[in-house]
This record gives sequence, C-alpha cells and structure tokens, in this order.
Amino acid sequence: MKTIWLIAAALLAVMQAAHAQNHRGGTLKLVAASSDGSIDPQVNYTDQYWQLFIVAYDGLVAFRKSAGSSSNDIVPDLATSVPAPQDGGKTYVFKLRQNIKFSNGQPVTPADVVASFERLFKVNNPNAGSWYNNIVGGDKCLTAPATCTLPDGVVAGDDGTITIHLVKPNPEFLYQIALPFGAILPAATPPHDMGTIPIPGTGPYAITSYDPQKAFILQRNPYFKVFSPEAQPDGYVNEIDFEFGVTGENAVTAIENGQYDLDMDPSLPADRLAEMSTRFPRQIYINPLLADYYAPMNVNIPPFSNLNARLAVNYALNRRDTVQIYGGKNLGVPACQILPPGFPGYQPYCPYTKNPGPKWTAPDLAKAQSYMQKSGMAGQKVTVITDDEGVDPALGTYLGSVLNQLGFVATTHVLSANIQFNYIQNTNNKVQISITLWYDDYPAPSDFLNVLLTCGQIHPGSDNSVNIAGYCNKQYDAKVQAALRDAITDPAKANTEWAAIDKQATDAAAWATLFNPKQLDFVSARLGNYTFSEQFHLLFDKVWVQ
Amino acid sequence: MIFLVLLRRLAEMVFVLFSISVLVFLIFFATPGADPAARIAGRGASPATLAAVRHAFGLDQPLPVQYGLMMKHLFITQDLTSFVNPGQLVIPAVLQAVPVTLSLVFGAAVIWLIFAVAIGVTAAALRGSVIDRSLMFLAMAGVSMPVFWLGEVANLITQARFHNTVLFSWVPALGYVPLTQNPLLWFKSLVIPWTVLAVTYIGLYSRVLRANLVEALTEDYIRTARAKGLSERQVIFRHALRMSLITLVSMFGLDFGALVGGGALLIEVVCALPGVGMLTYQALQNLDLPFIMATVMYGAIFIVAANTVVDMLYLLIDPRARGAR
Amino acid sequence: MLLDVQNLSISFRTPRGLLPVVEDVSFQLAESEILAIVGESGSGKSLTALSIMRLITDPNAIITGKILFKGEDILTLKEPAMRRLRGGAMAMIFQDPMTALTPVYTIGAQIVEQIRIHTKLPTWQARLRAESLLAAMGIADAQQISRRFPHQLSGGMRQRVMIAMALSCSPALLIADEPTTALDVTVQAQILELLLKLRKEFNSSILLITHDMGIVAQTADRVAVMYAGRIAESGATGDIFAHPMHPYTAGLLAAIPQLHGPRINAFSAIPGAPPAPHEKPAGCAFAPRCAYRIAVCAERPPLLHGPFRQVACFRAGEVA
Amino acid sequence: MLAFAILIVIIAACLAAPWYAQNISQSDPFASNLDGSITLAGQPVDIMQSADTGFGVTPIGPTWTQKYFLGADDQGRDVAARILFGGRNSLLIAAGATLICLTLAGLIGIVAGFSGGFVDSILARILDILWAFPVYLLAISLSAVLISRGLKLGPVTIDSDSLLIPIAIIGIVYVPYVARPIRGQVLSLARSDFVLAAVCLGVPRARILWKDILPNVITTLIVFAPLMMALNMLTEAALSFLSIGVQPPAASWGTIILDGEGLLYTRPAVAIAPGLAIMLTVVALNFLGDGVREAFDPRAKIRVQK
Repeated sequence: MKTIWLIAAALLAVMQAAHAQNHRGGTLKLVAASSDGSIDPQVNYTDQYWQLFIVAYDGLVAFRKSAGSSSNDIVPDLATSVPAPQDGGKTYVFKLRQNIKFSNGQPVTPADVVASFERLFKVNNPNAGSWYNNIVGGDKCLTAPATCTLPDGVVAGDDGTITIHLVKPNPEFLYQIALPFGAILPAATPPHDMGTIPIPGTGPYAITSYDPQKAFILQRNPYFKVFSPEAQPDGYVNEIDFEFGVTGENAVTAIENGQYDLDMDPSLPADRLAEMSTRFPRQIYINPLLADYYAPMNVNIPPFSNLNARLAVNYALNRRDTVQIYGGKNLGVPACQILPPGFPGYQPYCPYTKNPGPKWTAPDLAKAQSYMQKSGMAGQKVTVITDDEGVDPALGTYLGSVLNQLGFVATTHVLSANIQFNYIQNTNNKVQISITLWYDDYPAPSDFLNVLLTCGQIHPGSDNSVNIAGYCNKQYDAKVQAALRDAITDPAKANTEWAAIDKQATDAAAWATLFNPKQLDFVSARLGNYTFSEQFHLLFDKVWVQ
Repeated sequence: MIFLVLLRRLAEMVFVLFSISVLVFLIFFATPGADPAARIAGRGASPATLAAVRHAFGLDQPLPVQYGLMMKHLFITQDLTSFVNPGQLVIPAVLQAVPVTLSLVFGAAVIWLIFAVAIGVTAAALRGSVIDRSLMFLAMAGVSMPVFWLGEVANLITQARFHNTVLFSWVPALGYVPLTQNPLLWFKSLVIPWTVLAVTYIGLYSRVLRANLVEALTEDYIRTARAKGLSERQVIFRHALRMSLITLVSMFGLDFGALVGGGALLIEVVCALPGVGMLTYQALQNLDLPFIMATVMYGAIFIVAANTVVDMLYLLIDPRARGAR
Repeated sequence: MLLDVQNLSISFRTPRGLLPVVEDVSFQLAESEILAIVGESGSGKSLTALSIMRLITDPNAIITGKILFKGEDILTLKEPAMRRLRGGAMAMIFQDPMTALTPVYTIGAQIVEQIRIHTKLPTWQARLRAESLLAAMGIADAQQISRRFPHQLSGGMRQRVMIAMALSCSPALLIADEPTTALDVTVQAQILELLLKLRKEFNSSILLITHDMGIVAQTADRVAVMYAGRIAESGATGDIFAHPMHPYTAGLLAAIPQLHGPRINAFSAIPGAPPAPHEKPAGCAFAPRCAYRIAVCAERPPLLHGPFRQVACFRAGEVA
Repeated sequence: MLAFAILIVIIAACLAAPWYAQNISQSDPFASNLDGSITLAGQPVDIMQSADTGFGVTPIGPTWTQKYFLGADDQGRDVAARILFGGRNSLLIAAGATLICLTLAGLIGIVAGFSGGFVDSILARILDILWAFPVYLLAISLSAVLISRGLKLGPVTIDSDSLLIPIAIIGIVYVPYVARPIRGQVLSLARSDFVLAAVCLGVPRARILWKDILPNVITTLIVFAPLMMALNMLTEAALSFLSIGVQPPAASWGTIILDGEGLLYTRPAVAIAPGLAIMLTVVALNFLGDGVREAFDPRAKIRVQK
C-alpha cells in the first residue's frame, strides 16, 4: 500500500513538474498609459512597479506569494527564518542564507545587507524619515545622507547573522523591510537614485532594460535557484515586457485581441466593463483592495472647519452612486469608516446612513439638510479638487453636484493626476475638499489611522503633508501611540484599540469615505494560474501564458 | 549676403530661445503642486527627506542659478535628466520621439499636399461649377473640425464600429511601429493618423490654392501663356500653379515647422503615437520641467528654423524677392 | 486673304439677359498688311482681337459669325488644332508688358517654352533662336538679358521681349493689342518702328488694336473704327484721314492735335460718352452724341455699306 | 448670408438652453442623476444602466424623445441640454477671446507700426517670442498655472473657475497672428504718400492716427473677427478637451467631448454631437469671414494660421 502511495506521489510530482514544464516559457505582456518613475527599488513608491520589483528583488523577509489573506503573512526570504523580536521589540537577528547570488553573479553577503540599509538614506528613500530612521543611527543619517553609516543599527556578524537595533519598539518593522524598499542590493550599487539603470537583484527575474517612454523589460535571472518557494517561486514566463503609451479604451481592445495580457493602469474604462464582462467573463478577475476612496475635508478652513458641514456632506453622499461611477456594484463596497474591511482591527461601522449600523444602506438627506442648516454654511463657495485619471473626474463632478444640492456653490477642478496628490496636501493651496485614494503599504491599521490623521503628518506649506484633512487631535494621537505600543506585546488588545480609534476618526468626519474599491483585472485569454496577493495584486511569478 | 542673413537669424533665434526658456522656467515655478522635490521624494516623505532631496537636486539654489544649471545640462553637457523619472536623460528621449513625429508629419504632408493641389486645381479649373462649390464646402468643413475630435471619431470607426468589416480590418491597434522594424506595419499604423492630421490642412490649403489660382488665372501673364498655344493644363500647372505655390510653400514651411515642433500634440495623444507632441503633453501633465524645457526649446527651434527656411525658400522660388534683398 | 472676319458677334449671358458686346463685325486682312482697329475702351475692339485668338475664356460668352484664317473657320476648330495656331501661325502681344510675363521664369525660358511648343527644336537650339530674336528686337546683350527675370527689365524691354516671343514662330498674323499704351512716348516710337521693321523682315500681317489715332496714322495701311461694338467706318488710312465719312470718325480726327503737339484724349472731344453695352439704344448707337442724327437713326442701326470704303451711317455722304 | 442665419440659429438655441432644460428635457443639466429613470414606451428605464454581471454601468443612449434626446453622460445628465448650455460658454469664450485678441493686436500693431524705432523693435521681439512659442504649449502652461491658482493682478482677482481665464489665455496666444499683419499695415500706411503729405502739412499725429490709420486698421480687424472667432472655438475645444479650459460642472463643447471620450465606444453620441456643433459653428463663422472679407476688402489676402 505504502509503495503504491509513494509511486502515486512520485507520479504526481512528475506530473506536476511536467505541468510546470508545460507552462514554462513565453513572454508576459503588460501595458499601461505611462511609466512610473525610477526603477530603483529603494526609491520608487508605486504599486505598479512594486508588482515588478517583487519578482526581481528580495529583502530579508517577504510577504508570502500566495492568494488570499495569507499573502499578508511575513515569511523568510534572504533570511533563513523570521526572527522573533528581542530586547522588548528593539532588536531583530537575521541569519542570511548561503550561496545566493545576484543577477550579476556576485554572492550575497552580510556586507550587502548593511550597505542596502545605509543606501536607503543615501538615496533619500521616501520613508527614510518616517520608518527607517527608527534604526539606531538613522536620524543622524537623515541629516547627512551622503556619509550615512549605521554601525550601531545594522550589524553584520561573522557567522552570517545580521542584527538590527531599533531606537524604539516598532510592531511594523518586519512589514517595512518586507516591502521593495528593503531589497538587498549589491554593496557596490552607487549611492544615488539609479533612475533608469537596472540594479542587480536576487529574484527569478532581472531587469534588463528600462525606457520610461517605451518599455520595462525583465528576463530570467541566470543565477537564480529556488531557495524559498513561499517568498520567491521560480516563475513560469521567461520574460516580462511592460510597455507604455496605450491608454484605457485602446488597451482593452488590445487585450481582447490578445496583443497584451494585462492592463496595469488602475482603472478600466467603465463603459467597456459591461461588454467585457458579458463577452469575456473568464478573463475577468475581481479582488478586494485594502484601500479607501475618500474625500478629505480640510478641517482648518471654511466651510469644513464646521463639523456640521462635514456631517452634512457625509449624510448626503450616496455611496452607491459613487460605486456606480467606479464601475458597478460588484466593483466596490460603500463605506463610511476609515479602515477598509480585511484590516486587523476592522469592525464594521457606519453612522452616516439611513439606518446607522454596520453597513451603509442609503443617504439620509433629511439629516444632511438639518446639519447643513445648523452649519449655516449654505451659499459658501467650495472647490472640489480631483485628478484627471480614470473615474476620478466623474467622482469629483458627482461630489460637486452633491455639494450644490446641499446648498454650497461648488465647482470641480480637474488637475493632472501627477500633481493633484501633491497639490491637495499643501496647506498653501487652501484645498477645501478633494477626491483621493489611499492604498495600504502593509496590513497594519496605523497605515491609515496614524499616517493619514495624526498631527505629526501635517507639514504646513509642504507638498508632502499627507494628513490632507489637517485633522489634529492630541487625545487621538495619544490613543494611536498607545495602540502602537500595545501591538508589540498584545496584538489582540491593540486591535480593539484600533477599532475604537477608527470609530473616533470616523465620527470626527474629517473625511467622507466613499467606498472600498475592488481590483478588476482584465487579462488575455491565454493567461493562466491567476494568483492575487492582497499586498501586491497579481503575482507575475505565478501566472503562465502558455 | 545670405551668410549675414543667417547670422542675424541665428542671433534672433538665440534671443527667442532665451526668452522662452526664462518664461517656461518662471511659469513652472509659479505652478502650485509642482515642487519637484516632493515628487522625487515620493508620498509620505518626511520634511528631512524632502530637504535632503532638494539639496541633492540643487533645488535649494536661487532660481537664476537653477536656471543656469538647467541650461548647462541641456545645451552644454547634454545630460539633463527628468524630475519625474529620475535618471532618464531628456535629450535621447526627445531624439527618440523625433522619428515618430517626422513619420507622422511627413506622411500627412504628402497626403495633404497631393490632395490640396488636386482639389485646389480641380476647383479652380471648374470654378463656379457645382463641383467647385461642393469641393470648397468640404474643404471648409475639413478646416472647421476639431482635429482631436476627428481623431476620436476615426478611432471609433476604424478600431471599434467597423473594425471587423473588410474596410478597416487591416487597421492595426493604435500605437507606433518603427519603420526599421516593420515597414508595412509602420505604414498601416500611420494611415489613419496621417489622414486625420491631413484633413485640416487639405481644407486650408485647397481653399487658399483655389483662391490664388483663380486670382492668378485672371492675370495678364496667363493670357500670354494661353496666347502662346499652351494647353489649359499647361497654363494652370506651369504658370498659374507655379505662382500660387509661392504662397503655399511659405505656408507649408511654417505649418510643417510648427507640426514637427510639437504642434501635432493632439493627434499624437489621440492616436497614441509616442512623438514629440506626446512627449510634450506628458511632460506638461507630469509638470516635468526638464522635459517641458527640452520640448519647448526643440519646438521653438523648429518654428524659428522654419521661418528662416521659408525666407530662404522665398529667395529661391520667387525671383522678385531676390531683387528686393 | 489671310484673315477674313465675317459677321462676328460676341455677347455674354448675364443675369439681366444676353448682353451684346460685339455686333456683326466684318473685316479682312491681307498678307503683310497692317490693319488698325480704333476705338474707345469698351468699344469691343480688344474682345474682337481676343476672339480671333479664341482667348475668350468666359463660359458665358457666345460667339457667332465666322473667322476665316487662311480660309479655315477657326471658330469651329477643335481645341488642339487651335492651340497649334495660337503662338504659331498667329500670335498676340498685349497692352501691359509689366504684367504680361510670368514673373517666376526667365524671359529666355518663356520664349523657349513657346518655341518648343510649336517646333521640334531641342532646347539649346530654341535658346539660340530666342537669343537671336531678342537681338533682332534691338536688345544689345541678348544672352545676358535672356537670363533675367521680367521684373529686372524696363517696360520697353519687356515689350520687346513680348514681341520677340510673339514672333518666335514666325506667325502669319500678329495681333498687337495696344502695344504701346503703357509705355513712355519715346519708347512708344521705338516699339512702333520695330513693328514696321518686322513687317518687312518677317512678312507678317499685323492687326493693331489701339485708341490712338496718331499711332494709326504712323503705322496702319487700313483702319477700322469701332464704336459700341460695331464698325462705324473702315478704309485705307489715307482715305479715312483725308475724308472721314462717319461723324464719329470725323469727331475723332478733329480732336487729333497737330503733329507732335501735346497728347490729349481724342475721345473726350466729342460730347457725351459711349453707351454701356446694356444701355445701347435700339438704332444707331452713336445717335445720342451725333450732330447729324435724324429720325431713322433711332429706329434701326445703319448697315455698313460700300465695297472698299465702308461706312455705317445714314448720312455718310454728308459728313465733311 | 446663410452662414449668418445659421449662426443666429445656433446662438438663439444656446440662449434658449434654460428654457430647453426646464420645459423639454425637464432635468438639471448640472446635477448628477445616477439613480433616476424615465418612462420610455410605457416602461421605466434606468438612466444609468447596470450590467447584469454587476460591473459595467452604461448611461442611456439617445432616446430621440423629449427627455434625453441624445442620451446621458457618465453622470446621468441630459446631453442635449448640456450641449445647449455648453454652447453658451463655447461661444462666449470664443467671442470674448476674439475681442481681447483683436483689441490687443490692434493696439500693439498701431503702437508698433506708428511709433516705429525702439518701441517697434521691442514689440516686434515680443511678438516673435509669442510666435515661436507653440500655441498649445503656451496655452497649456498658462492654463496649468491659472486653473490651479487663479490670477491676482493688483486689485483685480480672477477666480480659478472663472471663464475669464480661458478667455484671456486664448485671447493672448493668437495676438501675434493678428498683430503682425496690423503692424505691417500701419507701417505701410504711415509711410504712404497721403500720410506723409498730411505730416508735411502739419496735421497733428493724433489726428492722422484717428482719421487715416484707425479706420483702416478697424476694417482689417473686422475682417479678422469671424476667422479668429472660428479659430478660438477650436482652441477652446482643444483646451477643454485637455481639461484645462472650462471647469465642471460648467460645460463647453470641448468638455462634453471629453466627457464623451470615455463613452466613445458605447455611447458615441455624447462625443460626436458636440463635435458636430463645433464644426457647424466654425463652418458658419468661416463662411461669414469670407463674406465679410469680400464685403470689406476683396483683394485682401488674410490667412489665419492654425
């Protein structure tokens, strides 16, 4: 009996291998309207490129390459295991795997790890000042990036260990180094943003060329051998071509015709969805995103300095309509609160609806009008700032229409998507209300509740002041700090705290949350083994094209 | 003589370029939301990071110094890089876009000249007839269409509505295929953009040509030409057209220069052609100052150069102008 | 007879109906003869000349009658045959030499063009011929001049060029439409002399269209006086000048200044103005201005009569 | 003449926009209407029609009836009513820009041509610079700045959503196209015999300007007016299409084309109808221009460049 099982198992393995062999090869063709900046993984901060970086680079740890919520788990990558925090959460000790080589043939050494952490400061990583300065020596590096060293922060041992010391405990540290920013690069990588020049990595694919006007191309890394299928599987396709310059409508047509496999742009043209969903139902995949579409209201200038005005907007917004604009009821879930579903600490909560409870059902126009009356803001001029990408202009126009119905005098300004996000952050621009979208960096509630709504995230006069609503409440901040502290020792307790914080932020109505969007991927007929990670979306080392 | 004229033109060009670059520079720094440091640094960057980036890119220098640096990188060391795609060199990107725009404009120019001359001459030869009137009405309609709209409608027809009919099934997906890569596909993918771009100019040129021809045909020298025993066709082509072409050539020079210089922006955007116009458009969308600067400079050079070439051409094709100099 | 124009009428279709501009004009031109057609502007003389070349391009023009050139009616000729005649057997020079040459070609090229249409000469030979023609016109540096553009030449030079061009294919008939009007007096004389000399050398017949009685006196063998689209009187130059039989001719001649006196417009000497084509009276068109008019003048136009000397006037014999 | 009649009809139709919205289409063309429905052939029909699959929403197409004659846009608004309202802005902007352009061009042309010398060469240089600046580039850059911040010039403040911004931008970019010929005309007039004679007779310069030069310049400007307006219509459409012209919820024909761009393949009427409106108007303006030119100055060779 046993032998039969063994034979069967062996057969299965052979078949699987054959299966893998069958699907191995081909070129995955991706397309987008335009490129997205530098291909330096320690610099670029876009979902589009992260999706590619994760098949080319590895950190010490990684998010698991799998579908569903398990994709939020941290697994060992270049390190042999995920270390438990020591020293009350201030020290992490990693053991580096042996015999791993970069795509240029050099072996990965602890020195590379140290250099990579220092390089985060040298290249002015966007989060150098908000995440990585927590590494001992980080603050000094911030002031003098060019000469950054972290002798007490990142320490390479003789036995292939890396010890990282933090200034204060940080429950999200592993998340922060599992992102592409934490990629381990050759120590010899120049200490500045490499822009369009590929940097060798350790993943199954290596970037071979990049031209922001044309294409981003990855091919198999000849030095790659599978060392951790969870963190870095082998990949089926031989090459990934990501071409630029084709916009929505045309990209859809091209995918229908099999010229491309996937459109990387965030939203597809809404009017084509019906046709796509009926003609090509098997080529469509829908997955929830850990993201909010929301309208931040500036609590520091009229009319939304008035709580009643903000409440009026919240009650008046028909979130079903916004989902309709986004593409239909299956593409988004109406929401009132800050945290998206699926987050740790998420508890459904919606006060701004006809029958307040866990779910939004319908707008309460009567309440909206009465709050409006109380606010005394009728007749005030309001400008909605939205960007020109995808459905955003339509959402902006809709929001303007709602404001007009409430009694404001609203117009909508459409700005280029490339400047709108910076524009709405700068307090000098006196933006009253805008439409924007926030994706999670990693699955921790603080990524929304701390990053977007605490006093420390307000930088007057700067284009980088991500607390767009300008909401600042010391008592709220204290609660956030407490939750962060508790997350290290007692995650469950922290999650209850986050739920309360979420509720407080929602009640303060600094935002009008619209809905939690879902990702719709329209893929070519030949694309198989679609695997969607909550962190990085479609995993390119999981799909096959033949 | 010609040398002096050229020298003066060159001085003028430098002056114009300088003024335009200063203008662009000032407009850029007056635009809110355009802080290059914030965009280079990425979302959520802390003030310290921002300051470091600002310093690394020289954005903390006074504006005149920044201007000087940018001009140095653009013209002298030619290693100006993008603010939005760090490391991307501006000049190669522009050079790469030029063949696309040239392909587009050359092809369209061939079409529009052929059709404009055919229509203009036909209308002038049949002046007053129904054919003349309908041709001129069509020409007027051509001039009066928003070109981006025409492009959209052409896409609708050839890419979607009638894509599966015999008429348009050969039309490839939008985009550009280099001539060197696949000449046939290059041609096929450009036919629709060529036509769309040409329509306006066919309308404009055929109307101008007809008016000129009709005027020329009343001239005494045309009667002389007829009296010499020339056929009507010879009269029109050798004498009337030759004179009318003088106006047309100068128009053509300026239009061609403007289009190659980035004026075909809308059509490039609508037809997804990665030419200079598209580059300009994206640079403006991204508010990527180095790119804006480069494309504006490039465009201005072409426009000024076109003016100069037209002046020179005038000397060549109109002997009367030679005496005047 | 080289040219025999019989009952030529030209009218135009207009919104107001048919507009007769030339009516029932007949005249003959013998070989190497100079016939002058004299008349005011609007009298139809230029149209008559153009109709002989069939250069009236207005589609609304209606031409009737016969124009026999070497016995063949050119009004019935097919266009290609007509083109062979134009510039070949018959040529024309125009009033304003400033605008009658195409500005963008050298004058050499323009002459060569004509030669090459009508002969099989290769270009270089045509060039030589053009240069010799220019030389024959009294242009000193013909080779140089042929490389010039029209705007680089004076009016007189240009008219010489025009004549050279017209004569380039040795036409049997040369039509000169006011060839000197636009020129200075001194140049005028030179051009006229040139024409006379050419008649001898080339043996061409010349139809000279003019409004200047002085020129007629100097050059023409015979004269036809036109008024309001009709020939009023025709005959040998000497006869007409000596004994005008039509009151209009008489008026014209009376107004001629004495030899080499100051030029004045002869036509203004007769009171009144010629009628516009659509205002022509039913009878004799000259009647309203005529000192000799009688009742019948208003009823029907007088017919041209007489075998050699022709007059269209009911009281032809009475005019002194 | 026909052209003039067509223009009058178009203008009248646009002026009647509120009446149309109230009495014919019976909807607010500026308010989103994503939940509404209308009755068609006795059946209630959603204005925004969801696909059965739950994704994909398509606005109602042309009904060819009173309501939603041309269908709805992506906000469920009546396209026909919006086109009428949009026409008001398009016409207003084109006309306003024409006025600004001609006034500035006339002024610059006269000053440069009449004063000559230093002033002339300075103004001529400025025109050269504007000329060499690609039109759309100039317009786009100016719009990007002004739309996001508005304009403050001393005591004058123009809101960023004001129609004055596109009017001013379009008015300014084409100034060289008109100012150059005007300058040439004034220059040749100033050197013409009759003006020289007048100067010799001691007629004051102001009087010469007023009596001899201004009437000529104004004639030229009048000839230019319809042609410039036609050109401005097209430019306005292009800028709005690039979303740097009229800002929502206000509409112009260009913004409606932009709205329709996203619906091009499913509801082409939204984009095609305003395009046709632009074309019709511009054709009429161009023919009117031809007529005006013939009436005033049959020999004038004016060409408005694109």
